[in-house]
Amino acid sequence: MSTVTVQLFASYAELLGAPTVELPLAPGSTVKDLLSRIRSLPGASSLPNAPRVAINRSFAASEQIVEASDEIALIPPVAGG
Amino acid sequence: MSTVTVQLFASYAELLGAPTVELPLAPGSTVKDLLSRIRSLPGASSLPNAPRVAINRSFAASEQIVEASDEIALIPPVAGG
Amino acid sequence: MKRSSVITREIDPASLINEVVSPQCGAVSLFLGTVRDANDGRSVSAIEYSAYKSMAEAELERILDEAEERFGVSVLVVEHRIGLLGLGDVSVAIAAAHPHRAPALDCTRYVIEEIKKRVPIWKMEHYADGTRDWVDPSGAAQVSSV
Amino acid sequence: MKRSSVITREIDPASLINEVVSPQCGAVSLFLGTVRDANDGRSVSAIEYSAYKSMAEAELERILDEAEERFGVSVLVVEHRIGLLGLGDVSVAIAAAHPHRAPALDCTRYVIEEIKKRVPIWKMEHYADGTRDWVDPSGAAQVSSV
Repeated sequence: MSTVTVQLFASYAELLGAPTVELPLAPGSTVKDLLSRIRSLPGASSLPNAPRVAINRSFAASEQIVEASDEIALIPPVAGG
Repeated sequence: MSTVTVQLFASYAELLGAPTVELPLAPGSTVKDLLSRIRSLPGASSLPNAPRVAINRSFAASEQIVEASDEIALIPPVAGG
Repeated sequence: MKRSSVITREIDPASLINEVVSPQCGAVSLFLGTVRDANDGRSVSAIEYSAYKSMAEAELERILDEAEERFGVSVLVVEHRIGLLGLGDVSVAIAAAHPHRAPALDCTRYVIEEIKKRVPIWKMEHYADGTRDWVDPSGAAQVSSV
Repeated sequence: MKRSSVITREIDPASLINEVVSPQCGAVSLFLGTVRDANDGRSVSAIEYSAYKSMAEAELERILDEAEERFGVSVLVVEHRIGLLGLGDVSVAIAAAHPHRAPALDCTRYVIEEIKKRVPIWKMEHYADGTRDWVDPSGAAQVSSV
């Protein structure tokens, strides 16, 4: 069991009250597994059903395996431009 | 029978060797009539079959009647932009 | 605010942008036509633009009216330069602003396409080899020039 | 020459134009996004842009690569500003140059559409009545803010 840091931005950082959260990560965990762990955190119940996740600065599919060395972020609905 | 001045531009002015030509105009003449008169001028044989004509700064149809007071011009293929 | 003109001075794109930017519009689209160093495989050194100025301005005005009607764009400025232009010089500038991006982009494209079809402006290209020729994008018989 | 960046300083559209204009390209298309004074019927006083900067720059780079592949546009510059922007301020600028107009125009539109879909940048709108809110163009449940 290792630990990963998940970056939060904008409305999600506001919901969870912090710019990052630390989570335990079982070997072989997927993006989906990570999301269900996040959902159990205080404030996370207002997250949408399937928030977008980025691994190493690219959007990740829900079945993608998460490594302890990955840069992980939750991406709220974007509004650039 | 009155006289009208036809403005020529760019390649057409070069073909006919002048920026304007004067033509006699019978009452009731159309754009088409005017064009066949123009075609008899020296240098005009190289004009395309149906060059565009502008009457009073708008493109004109070949059946449009030409008045002596009209501002008349032959419009070579445009190349603005 | 709509405005179009055929001018002989240099076009300043920045001033056109300033003219159309406003807090009411979230999107600005600018198109610039510039003098290219090659055309149809020939090396171009300069382009001389001429116009039937009064009709060109009338036709531009009609195009802007159509653009406003089609796309709801009422903040729209067009300048077309004539005279002898060097490589890279701006020959035409179209600036459109709208609260939303799609109408601004659509409008800009419409205006440049219509200009190319029907505004009485002509170019004589000067080539690197010293020759020159009228440009005829319609593909009609080229009238050869000096 | 392709370049994109997420910056905090003011965007200068004229310098972007100068960066892309060249005698090899006959067409330049510039798109600007600016801060609008109203959104969804609410009166806006300012917008605060924030970003996941490293990913936003990576995503912009991918978009420019796609644009080059699709439209053959290799002269393409994008700047997105973050921080607190006032009304009329330029938030994003896209400048594309190409020998011909259609690819330049298509490319600009592609880039702005893709930015809006997938570059991790967010805006918090500040309203005239003192409230503020995250903008969610996806239409997902709005997270109400202070």
